[in-house]
Amino acid sequence: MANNVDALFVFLLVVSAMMTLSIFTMVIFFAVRYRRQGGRRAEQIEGSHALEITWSIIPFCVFMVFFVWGAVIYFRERTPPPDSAEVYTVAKQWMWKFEHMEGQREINELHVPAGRNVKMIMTSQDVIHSFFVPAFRIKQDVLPGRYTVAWFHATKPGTYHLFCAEYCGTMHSGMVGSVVVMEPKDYEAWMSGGGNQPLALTGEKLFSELGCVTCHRTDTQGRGPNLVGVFGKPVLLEDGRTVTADENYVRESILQPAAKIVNGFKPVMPTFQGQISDEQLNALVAYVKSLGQQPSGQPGKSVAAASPQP
Amino acid sequence: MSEHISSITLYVSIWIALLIGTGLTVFAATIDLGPFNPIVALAIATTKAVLVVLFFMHVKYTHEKLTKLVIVAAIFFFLILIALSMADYTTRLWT
Amino acid sequence: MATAVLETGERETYLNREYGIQSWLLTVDHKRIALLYLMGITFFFFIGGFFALLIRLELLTPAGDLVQADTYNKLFTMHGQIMVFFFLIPSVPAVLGNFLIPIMIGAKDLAFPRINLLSWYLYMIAGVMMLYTILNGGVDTGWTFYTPLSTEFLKTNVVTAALAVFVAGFSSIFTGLNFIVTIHRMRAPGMTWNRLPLFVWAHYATSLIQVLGTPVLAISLVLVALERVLHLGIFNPALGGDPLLFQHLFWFYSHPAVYIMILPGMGIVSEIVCCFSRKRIFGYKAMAMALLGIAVVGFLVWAHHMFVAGISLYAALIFSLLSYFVAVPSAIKVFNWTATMYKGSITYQTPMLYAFGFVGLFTMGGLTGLFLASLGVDVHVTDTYFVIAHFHYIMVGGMVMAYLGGMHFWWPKISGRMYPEAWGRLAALLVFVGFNLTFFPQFVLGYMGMPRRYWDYSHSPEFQILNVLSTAGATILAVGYLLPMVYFLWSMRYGKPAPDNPWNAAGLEWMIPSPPSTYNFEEQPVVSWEAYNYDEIKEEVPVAN
Amino acid sequence: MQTSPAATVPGEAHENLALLHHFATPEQQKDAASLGMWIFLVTEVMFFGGMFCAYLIYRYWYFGDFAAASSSIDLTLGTINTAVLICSSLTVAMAVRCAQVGKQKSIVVYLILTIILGVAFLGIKGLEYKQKFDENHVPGQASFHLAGHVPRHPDLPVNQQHAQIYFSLYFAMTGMHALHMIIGVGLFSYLAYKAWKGLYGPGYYTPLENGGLYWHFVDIVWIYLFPLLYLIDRHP
Repeated sequence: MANNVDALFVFLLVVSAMMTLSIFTMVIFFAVRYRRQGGRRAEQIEGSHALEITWSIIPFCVFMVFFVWGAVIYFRERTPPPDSAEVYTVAKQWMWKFEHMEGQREINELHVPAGRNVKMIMTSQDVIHSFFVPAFRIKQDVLPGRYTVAWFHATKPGTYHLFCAEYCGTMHSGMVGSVVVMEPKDYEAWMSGGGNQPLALTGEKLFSELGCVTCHRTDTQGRGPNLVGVFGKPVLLEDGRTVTADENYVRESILQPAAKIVNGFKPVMPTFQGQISDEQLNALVAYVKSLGQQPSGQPGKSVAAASPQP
Repeated sequence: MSEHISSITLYVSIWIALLIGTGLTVFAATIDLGPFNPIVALAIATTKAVLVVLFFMHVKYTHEKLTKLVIVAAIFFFLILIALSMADYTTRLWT
Repeated sequence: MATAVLETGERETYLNREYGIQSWLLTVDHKRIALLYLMGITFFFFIGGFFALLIRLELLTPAGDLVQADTYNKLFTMHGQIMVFFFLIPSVPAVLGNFLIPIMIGAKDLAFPRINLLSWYLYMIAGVMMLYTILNGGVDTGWTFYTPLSTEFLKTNVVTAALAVFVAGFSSIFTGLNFIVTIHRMRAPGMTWNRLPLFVWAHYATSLIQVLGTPVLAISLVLVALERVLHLGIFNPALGGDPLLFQHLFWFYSHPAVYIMILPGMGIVSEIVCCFSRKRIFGYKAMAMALLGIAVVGFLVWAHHMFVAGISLYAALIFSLLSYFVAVPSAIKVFNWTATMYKGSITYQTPMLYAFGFVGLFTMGGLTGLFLASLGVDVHVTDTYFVIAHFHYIMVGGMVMAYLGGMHFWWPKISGRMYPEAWGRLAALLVFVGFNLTFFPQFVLGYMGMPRRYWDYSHSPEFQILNVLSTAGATILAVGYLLPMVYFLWSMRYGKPAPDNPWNAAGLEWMIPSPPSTYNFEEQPVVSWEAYNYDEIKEEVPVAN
Repeated sequence: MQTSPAATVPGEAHENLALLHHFATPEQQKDAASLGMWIFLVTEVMFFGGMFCAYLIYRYWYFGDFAAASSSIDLTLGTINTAVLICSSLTVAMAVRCAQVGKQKSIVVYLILTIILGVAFLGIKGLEYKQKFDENHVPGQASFHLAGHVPRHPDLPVNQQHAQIYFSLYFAMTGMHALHMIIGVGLFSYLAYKAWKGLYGPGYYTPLENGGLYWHFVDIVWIYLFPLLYLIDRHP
C-alpha cells in the first residue's frame, strides 16, 4: 500500500513540478524578455478562446488521472481483505488500547506479524482521535459512538511511529506509540507468552454472564435471533430494510437494540448502553463474529439488531 | 419594484388558501399515506410558501428578474447543502 | 461643484475634511471606514503573527520546553482563529474593497454606508470578544471547533470564542451584502458588467460566498454554544448525535471561506499585472467567469476535508471528483496572468514583485491542493504539516502577498503619499524568501508524517532540522512584514506627495485626486471604455519614484 | 394622529429627505434597499438551512423516536399558532397595501394588529415551552424522560437519547424562529411609530415593504417548521 501511495505521490510530484517549472519559466522569461525597453510599446492581445479551452481541457484530463488513481488506492484502503487478523482498538485521551483476537492487550504499542493483513477495528471513548502510521501511509479517524476500520499489510520487520493525527486536547502530541512489526515466528513466540484468553472466548463468557444466551439460543426457539452464521451476511429488518451484519451493526444492536429490529422478532431486548465498557463490547462483537464463521443454523433470522449509522 | 397594488380580495383569498392549507396538512397527517405522509406535508408547505412569496411578497408582480434569481440561488445552495450532506449519510451503510 | 479648498489653501480630501475622533467613529464614508478596518486588521495581524512566532519558537526543539502543552494548543487555536476570521477574511474586502469598489464603479459610496459602518462595529465588537477570550485564558479548540472536543470536553472559553467568530461572521455577511447591492445598483452610466475591473468581479464572487456560506457557520457555532450552555445535544455522540455533522456544517462554510480569502487577492493581482505590463488582461471573460466558477463550485467540495473522518466511501469519491472541477478555473487564472505578460512592457515596481510572488506561490499552493484532493494521497498527508504548508501557500503566499501588493499599489491613492520604492522592493524580497523558507520544509515534514498541532515531537527527532529551517524562515518573514508597517507609517508624514496617477494606470480610481475627496467624483463619471484600456494610455509607468 | 403637512401628499414631502446623498434617484435607492433585503433573506435561508439539514439527517436515522417525540407536542397549540402567524402575514400585506394607496391611518392599525398577533404567537409558544418544562421534555436535563412508545409499535419504547436530539432540534429551531419573531415585533413597533408620524405613503414606503418581506420570511420558516416538527407520523 505504501508503495502505491508513493507511486501516485511521485507521479503528482513530477506533474506538479513540471507545471510549476513551466509557469515559473514563462513568468521569468516574459519578465525579462518583455521588460520595458525604450521605444517598444506593449502589444495588445485580447485573448484567445482556443487557448482558454486548451488550457482548461488538458489540465482537466490530467486531473482525472489523479482522481481515478487516487480513488483506486482509496477504495483498497477502505476495503479490508476478509482474511485479516483483527485488532480491536479503543482510543481515549491520550492513549491507544489494543486487544488482539488471541486476547493480548497492549497500550500504545502494537505488535503485528510481517506479511499479514491486519485490520484495526477502532472506537473512541471520548473525543475524535485519528490512527496514523506514516510508514504504512494510512490514517483513519477514530470516532466515539461507532467503529471505524483501517487495515495495513506490513512487509518489513521494524518499529514504526504511531501518531494521533486528530487534535484531541492537551496531550494530543503525547498520544503517540509504535507499531512493532515482527517476523511471523517471533510474533508467534510473542503471542504465545502470557496465556491470554482469546477475545472471542471472553466474549462468550460475557455472553452468558449478561444473560444474552437465554434469548439468543442456537436453535429457533429463542426470543432473540439465533446468531450463528449471521455475521457478515445481510439481515432482513422488521421495517423491510436489509442491512449487513457488520461490526457497527452488532455494536448498535447491543447498545440500542430497538434501532434495527430483525424481521420476525419483537423489540424486547434491554439496552446495554452505559452498562458495559468499550472493551467488553469489543469482546462481545468478536464473539458474535466468531459465531458468524460457523455454518448458519437458521438463515434469515439473525441477531437482534444492529449498527448505528454507518 | 412593486408599483403593482394587489386587490384586497386577492389578499384575503390567499389568506383563506393558507388557512385551508394549514387545516389540510393537519388532516393529512392523521391519515396513513405510507411513505407519502412527509411528501404530502412538504408539498402543502411548499405550496403555502410559494403563495406567500408570489403574492404577499409581491414576487409575481416584480419586473425585476434579479429578485427571482436571488430566490432561486437561495434554494439552490440550500439544496446543495442538503443533497451533498445526504450523499454521505445515505451511503454510509453501503458496502 | 468645484473642487473644495480648505482655509489653509489645501485641497479638501476625505482625510482632512473633518478632524477629531468623532469624525472617524461616526463616519459613513467608505474610505474612512476602510482605514478603520485597516487599523483593526493590522492589529490582529500582528497579534496572530506573534502567536505564530511563539509556535515556531516552540517547535525549534523537539521537546515541549518553551510553553506548556495547553498554552501551545491555545497558541495555534488563536493564531488560526485570529488570522482567518479577523485578518484574512476581512483583509482585502474590508480595506481595499471598501475603499476602491465604489470608486472603481463610479459611485459616491457603497449602497448602504450605515450598514458598512455597522459592519465595522460588529468586527470591532467581535475583536473585543476575541481579545477578552485571549486575556481570560484563551481557547484551545483548534480553529475548527471540532465536536465533541469543543462541546463536551474542554474547559476553556469556547463560548466567547465561538460567539466572537459568530459576530465577526455577521460583519462579513453585511460587507458581502453591501458589495453585491453596490455592484448591482450603483454602477456609473456606461459601466457595464463587461467593463468592470476584475477586482470588482473578484469581490462580487467573494461576496456571494460570504452571503451564502457564513450563515451556516454562524448557526453551527450557535449550536456549539448552545450545547455548552444549555446542554442541547445535536452533535453529542452520547445521545447518538453524529460528530461528523458539525464537520459537514463547518466545512460547508470554511471551505468556500478559503475562496473568500483568495478571490480578492486574484482581483488585485489582475490589476497589478495589467498595469505593470501595460497590457489588457488576457481573456477578460474567462477571468471573470473563472472567478464566479470558483465561487460556485467551491460550495460543492467541502467534504474533501473529511476523507479520513469516517464519511462514506462513495461520498468521498464524489467530493474528490468535484474538487478537481474547482481546480480548472484556478488553472485558467494562472495561465491568463502569465499570458497577459506576453509582449508587455514590464517594469518591476514593488506591487509587481508581489504579483510575481503571488502567481508563483499560488501555483504551488494550488498544485499541492491536487495532492490533497487525490484520495489515496490525502489519507497519508491530511492532518500533517503537508496540509499546513499547502494552505499557507494559498493564504500567506497567495493572499497576504496580494494584500501587500495591493496596499503598495493603492497606497498613493489612499494616503496621498508615495512609499519608499527601494524599501518596498527589499521587503517584497524578504517576504518571498522568508515565506518559502518557512513553509517549503513543511511539505517535506508532512510527507515524513509529522502531524499538525503537535507541541512535542521528541519521539521523532528526525523532524527537527526541517523545523529549524522553518523557524529561521519565520523570523525573516517577520522582518518582511514589519518593514512595510514601518515605512507606510513613515510615508504618511515624510513620503513624497503622490500624483493622481502615479503608475499611469487605467481605471476610474486613478482619474480622481490622491487622496480622493469625500464624494469621490466631482461629477457623475460616464464610462465609455473597457477595463485595462492600456492601449489608450500612452504613458509608461514612471521610473522608480 | 395629527395631520402633518406631509399628509396632504402622503409620503411625497419626505422623498427628498429620504433620498440619501449617494443615490442618483429615489428609484435607485429603492431598488438597492429591496435587493439588499432579499439578499439578507438569502442569508436567513442558509442560517435556518443548517438546522434543517441537521434535522433531516437525524429524522432519517431515528424516525421512530422522532415520531414519538413529535406526537408529544401539543398539536392544537401548534395549529393555532400557525393560523395566528398566517393572519399576521395578511395584516402585514394589508399594511403595505394601505401605504401604496395612501391610507395612512390604516397602516398604523394593521401594523398594531400585526404586533398583537406576533405577541400572541410568542405567548402561545411560551405556553408550549412551559408544557415541555413541566413534562420534563427538556434535553440535557437529568430528569429528561419521554414516556410512551414508538407510534404503532406498542412494544418499542422510546429511545431517550434520540428523543433528546429531537427536543434539542425542536428548541433550537423554534427558539431561533421565536428570536426572529421578537426582532420582528421590535422592528414593527418602530415602523408603526414612523407610520404614525406619517412617514409612509405611496411615494415612500420602502422600510415598510422590507419589514414586510422579513415578516413573511419568518412566516415561511414556520410554514415548514410546523409539519416537520409537529406532524411526524401522527396517523394511527
